[in-house]
Amino acid sequence: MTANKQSNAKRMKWAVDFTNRNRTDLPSPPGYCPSNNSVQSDVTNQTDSNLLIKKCWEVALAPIKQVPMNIVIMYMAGNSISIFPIMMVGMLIVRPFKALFTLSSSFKMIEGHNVLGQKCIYLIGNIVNIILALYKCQSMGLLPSHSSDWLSFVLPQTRIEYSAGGVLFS
Amino acid sequence: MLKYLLLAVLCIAQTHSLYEDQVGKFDWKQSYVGKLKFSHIDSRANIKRIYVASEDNAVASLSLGSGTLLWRQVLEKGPQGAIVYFHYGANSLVTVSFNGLIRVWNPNDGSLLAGWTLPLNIRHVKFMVDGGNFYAIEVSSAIKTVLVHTYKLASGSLNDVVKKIPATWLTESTYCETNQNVLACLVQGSVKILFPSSGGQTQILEQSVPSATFLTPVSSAIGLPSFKAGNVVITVNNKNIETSQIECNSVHVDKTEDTNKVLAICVRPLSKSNIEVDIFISQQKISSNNLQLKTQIAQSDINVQSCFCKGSSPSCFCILSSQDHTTLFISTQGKVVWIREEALTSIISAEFLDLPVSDVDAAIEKEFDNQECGYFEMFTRRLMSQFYQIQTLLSIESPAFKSSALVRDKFGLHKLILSVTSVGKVFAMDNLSGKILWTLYLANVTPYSVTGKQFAPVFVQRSTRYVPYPAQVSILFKQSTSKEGVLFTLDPITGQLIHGDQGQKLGYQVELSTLLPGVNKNHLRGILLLDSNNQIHLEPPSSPVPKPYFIYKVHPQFGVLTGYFVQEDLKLQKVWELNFGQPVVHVASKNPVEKVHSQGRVLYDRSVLYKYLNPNLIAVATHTPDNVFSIHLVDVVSGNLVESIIHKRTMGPFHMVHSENWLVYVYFNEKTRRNEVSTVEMFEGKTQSNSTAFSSLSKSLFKPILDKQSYILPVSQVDAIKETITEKGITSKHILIALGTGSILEMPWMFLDPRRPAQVTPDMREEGQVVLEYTPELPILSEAIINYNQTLYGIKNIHTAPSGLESTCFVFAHGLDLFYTRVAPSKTFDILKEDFDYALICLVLGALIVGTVVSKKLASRKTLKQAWK
Amino acid sequence: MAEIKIQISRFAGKINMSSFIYQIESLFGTLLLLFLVQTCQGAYEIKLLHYLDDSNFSTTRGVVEVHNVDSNDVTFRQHPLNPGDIKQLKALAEKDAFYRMDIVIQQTNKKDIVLSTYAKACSMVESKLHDSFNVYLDHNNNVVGISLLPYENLCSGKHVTDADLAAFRSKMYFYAPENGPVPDTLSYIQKIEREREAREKGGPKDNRSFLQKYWMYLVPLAIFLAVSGAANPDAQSGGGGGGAR
Amino acid sequence: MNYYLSLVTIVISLHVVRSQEVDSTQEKHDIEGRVLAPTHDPSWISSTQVYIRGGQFIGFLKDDGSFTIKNVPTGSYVLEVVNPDYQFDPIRVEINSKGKFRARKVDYIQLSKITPLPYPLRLKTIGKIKYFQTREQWRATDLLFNPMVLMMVAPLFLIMILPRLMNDPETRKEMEQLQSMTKLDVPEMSEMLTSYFGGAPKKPKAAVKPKPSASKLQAGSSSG
Repeated sequence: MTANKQSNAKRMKWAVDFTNRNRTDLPSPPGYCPSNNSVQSDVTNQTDSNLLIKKCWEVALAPIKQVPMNIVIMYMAGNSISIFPIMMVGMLIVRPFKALFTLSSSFKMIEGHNVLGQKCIYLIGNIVNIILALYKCQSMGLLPSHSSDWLSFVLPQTRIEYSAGGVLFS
Repeated sequence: MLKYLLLAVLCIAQTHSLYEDQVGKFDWKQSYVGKLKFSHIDSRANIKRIYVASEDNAVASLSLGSGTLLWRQVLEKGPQGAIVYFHYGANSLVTVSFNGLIRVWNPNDGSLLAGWTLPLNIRHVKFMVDGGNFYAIEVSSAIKTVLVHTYKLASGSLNDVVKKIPATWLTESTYCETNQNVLACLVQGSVKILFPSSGGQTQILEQSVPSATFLTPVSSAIGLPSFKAGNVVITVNNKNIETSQIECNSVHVDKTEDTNKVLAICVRPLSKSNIEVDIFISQQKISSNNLQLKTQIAQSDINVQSCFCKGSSPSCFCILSSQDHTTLFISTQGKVVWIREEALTSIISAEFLDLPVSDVDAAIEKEFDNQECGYFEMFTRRLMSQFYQIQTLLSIESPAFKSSALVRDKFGLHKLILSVTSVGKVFAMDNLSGKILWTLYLANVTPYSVTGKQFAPVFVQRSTRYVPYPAQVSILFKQSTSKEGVLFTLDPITGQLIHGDQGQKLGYQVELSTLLPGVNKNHLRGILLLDSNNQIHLEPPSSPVPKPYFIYKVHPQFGVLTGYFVQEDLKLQKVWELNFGQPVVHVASKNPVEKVHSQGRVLYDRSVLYKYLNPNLIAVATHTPDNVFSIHLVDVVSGNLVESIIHKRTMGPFHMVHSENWLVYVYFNEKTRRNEVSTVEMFEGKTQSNSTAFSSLSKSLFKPILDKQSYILPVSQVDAIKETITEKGITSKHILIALGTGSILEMPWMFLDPRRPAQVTPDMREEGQVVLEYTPELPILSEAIINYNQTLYGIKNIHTAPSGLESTCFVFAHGLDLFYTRVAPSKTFDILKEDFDYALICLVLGALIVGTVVSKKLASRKTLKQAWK
Repeated sequence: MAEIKIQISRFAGKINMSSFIYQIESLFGTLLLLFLVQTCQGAYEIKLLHYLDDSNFSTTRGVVEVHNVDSNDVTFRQHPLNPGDIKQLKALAEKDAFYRMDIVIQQTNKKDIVLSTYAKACSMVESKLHDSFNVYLDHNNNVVGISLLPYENLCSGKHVTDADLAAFRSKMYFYAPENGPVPDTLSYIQKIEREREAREKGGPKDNRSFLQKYWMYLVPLAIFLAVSGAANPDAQSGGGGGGAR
Repeated sequence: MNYYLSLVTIVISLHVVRSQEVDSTQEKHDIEGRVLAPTHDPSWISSTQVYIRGGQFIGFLKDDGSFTIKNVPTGSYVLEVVNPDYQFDPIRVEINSKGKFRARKVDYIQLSKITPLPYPLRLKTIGKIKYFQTREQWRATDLLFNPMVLMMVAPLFLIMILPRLMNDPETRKEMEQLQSMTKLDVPEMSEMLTSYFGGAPKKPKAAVKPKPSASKLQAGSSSG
């Protein structure tokens, strides 16, 4: 706390030093024209929407682009169950799910634009990734898809008839 | 080849092996010799020792002070190796076995000095050793002569011409005995004493003993060969006969040092734990002492084996052996020096029992005892018990700590081994130390016999879990005289008999007995007894009988199996009968406490093959005189023969283990002259018809899938086999095989699995399961020998029991040696390793924490610096 | 049969060693054996008795003539149940009691073997007296056990008319024991032999080029490099952006 | 039929009994041999026995390691040396009716394979029996070459050392060149799609105003 205060005080000292200077008196850097600013914005406004859509497509295509990469990673990880392959597979599964849940926030920047197509592609890409991850799980034997996976939940049979006996004593 | 061997070694290394520093940590071995037959105390040597020969064909040397075994040699098994003569003298021990072998042993280390065969029929020959010569004395009533054959002890060469002593007095009924260098014969009321080893004319002494009907040699000091004829003790002292009349069954004759008078020591039991030792000099009782024993012995008879005396007011030390196979070493001053419980070589039943909870835990359990009380009362109880806990923690003198020796531990690794012996002696041992906690002698009882093995059923009716009630165990014996059943009920923790010393006499001959599965309101499991009239008796009489209940009987001689249904009125209704027409050698049913966790077996393609877990299935082994060995799998409820498997040209000994859904049996193949192990595994198939309940009656049409395989067991003899058992049945099973050479081999079921493929394909391996390719010969790996270099002689049986830990199984093997250990077939997965380094993990954790703190500091400093750039 | 002959030859081997008397004796035994081999295919009879109440009195159900065990060739001669019997059987079924049977195997010149079996009376009734017998034999073809298996294994409580319970319809199957497994040393020795030969020859030489051998490792590596190269600029730009801020 | 068969069995079993009786009155033989000392400690002699049929016949050793198994009837036996610490190979000894001995190696798998051994027997140990596992020793190299440790160390190396290398301006330049080359090779997919979809609405809409987030994005992309 005290340290904080000290640093605060220091900063204050600093700030005082800074504000003492008159900023408005400073000349503009060479090549900078404050009046030019609005003109430039007009020029960019035309390409802005195109850029935005391009960015949008970039975001939408990202999952699809990941697919070959993921395939390679999966191939490299192998089917043996050990800590690194499991971690990789876990990442593969969790990432697309996360992406799906944050779908709306990913496309937030382009409000008002019709981004349904992009969203669809994004969705499909992530689903492909999930399917891929599930396939990996399946081939690693992590999915409880066989009867053997439920074997330990099978309870022992209760006996209906009771029996006892043995060799006669002599 | 090497590849498979390597794989096998790998598997063993994975499953079980001991580290060298763990020797004696989990196991103990006790060595015995059996009931004493002959003994000799060597008091003159610098190292005082006792030399003994036993009924179990063992020759051994014991230390005089402690009774520990110095060396032991075990002769041939069975009656062929029975020791009929024993002599100690001139730095050699001589034994004569029933098979005619004379062996001379080095008394220092038990190595053989000489061994040769007596070319005579041993049955009618008496022996004696005198001055480097071995005398075989043939008493022939047919030619009225005593023939004395003399041999060199060291080589067995005939030393002299056969000496013939004419004895016209010999008759058919003449009974002769040797003691030291004297032969005594009882002839119609008189005892004739001969000296066969002395040269020249043979002198014959005579003593009339009118009332004598028997003649026994008596333990005596050197130079005082003595015999007991009736009540008269005859002592040959320097070729003179001295007699003394002592009313005592068992005596020792010695002489006093100064007066050279004949001294007699007489021992008689007063009660089960009390004996009296009297010393007589010239028939005058000069001292009498009462000895309190820490064990219970048979009251009937006690035998003075040998003694040695010193001092003028004689003080003697004696070895006694009682009818219940106990060997005692006492001083006549009234002190028991040591006791050896040799009855432990004849264990017929053993049981692992839980110990009671500690007093603190008992108080907690009492707290939750009855639920009816109100909240306030429960709260006060809680406070009280916690106060009590604190109190016990603080004060060492608290009563809770006094009984702490015999309490249950957290992992259930501390148990009590209750063993019943064929002589009627019951022992309770601590499984961790092997210490005997209490002994109990049950008089006038004999064990039952089942397929040639002695057997006394032990029923654990109530464990220690039901705190207000004590644990209860019953042992069933039959009376020696009437053959009727006697039930001894006792508290296994204290060894107190509940129905008194004589037990509960049942008044009928018991044909069959079993422990009922249900408990009565006192948490007591009932015993069902079947008498020879097919009448059911329950003990206690109100015990609940489960319904429907079936009972089967096996008549071993004729191979007849009969099944009965228990009706409402507890009458038996015969429902099925099988007739094998061959003698039954073995019946294997499943261990009733066994639990099976996995209901199926996962195949390599990840499908499930469900196990055929029929609780009513037994395996009956029959053997015909033409050497055909058959295994019949019988459902004892429906009377169906599930399968019969025959092995032609096989011989015993047969051993069989039946557990879960499989069967393992060992036999000797006469054709190929090797021991073979066959395994049978039963499966229901890929689907389960009824996954919740098993009914033999509704399944009578069903035939399980049987997988069979056979392996070569490259050992010369198997003494016993047993499977490991764990509490929940999750741990994989191993088979313990007691080999004739004295080792116990732990064989993983994986090796015996009948589904071992002929060729392992890569996709079988991929599943992560260890699949072993079929090899006909099983590996005998020294790492799998659980008793390592502690050879166990003559293993009779192995007992296994689950511990409180799922991974761990107790093993108790008995024979001439007792051996206890614990095994973990799937390694100790539920407990930290013995060598777990607590310090290291603390160090690493500490270092990590420090590292994080430091690096955090450093990182923040760096970001600050970076911000300044 | 072959087994018996082997035994004969085995004992014939012993004869040479032992005395003349044994020779004569075993010769007699051999002759007897050969004689038996010819004649012992004879048929036998199985008598069926049943208990229609909980008492210990049985009544005759019928007789089975066994002609040939191997081909399950049997003839049943069973008495039809009279109305009184049917009533008793139904009473047993209602009590959930057992329908018990005694089976007497009558062979000429041999002691009768008495065996028993049972089934639930209700399943007997519900299967309309339609049942089968499993007869278990030992290695000498002696009958060891018989079990009675009604057609309907479980009782569902369905109604059966008396007419359905008039006559038995039975079948009989014979089960011989199985020969136990023997260690399979032959194929093991062959396998070892094969392996040894293969080792001696030395495995087939791998003459493929480096690329041919390891393409499966190289191709993924190449793809990986290409893909990471494609993805890298983005990552680089992101990283650069982060660094600038 | 069964009657006859059982009669046959009786006849056969009678033979068996007879032959066994013959065996019991047969000549008994002594198997002789010597166990060569596996160790210098003389106590091995008393702890070693030679067993036939798991102790039905026993040979005890004399001081020089020699033994005699007495009174063995003719037949084929497997002879085992029992010692708790040293292992010996079992030997098959065959005694024929003439009293001739033949010793060979025990082979349970190939019964017809005969590897003769000298008689009287000379038994040599094949080594000390290893009952115990050896405890793993902690070694630094083991830890270093542990794949887990390697996998942890390698990224650490990449993170810590590579940026240092990158600081070198020349390598940096090279890297950048490399990157620009690869960048040129692969056409940007998003650009293609934008041009494809964005081709129709080429005209910028007036309503669209530059939002702060958009401008930020722009700045980010331009900086790269």
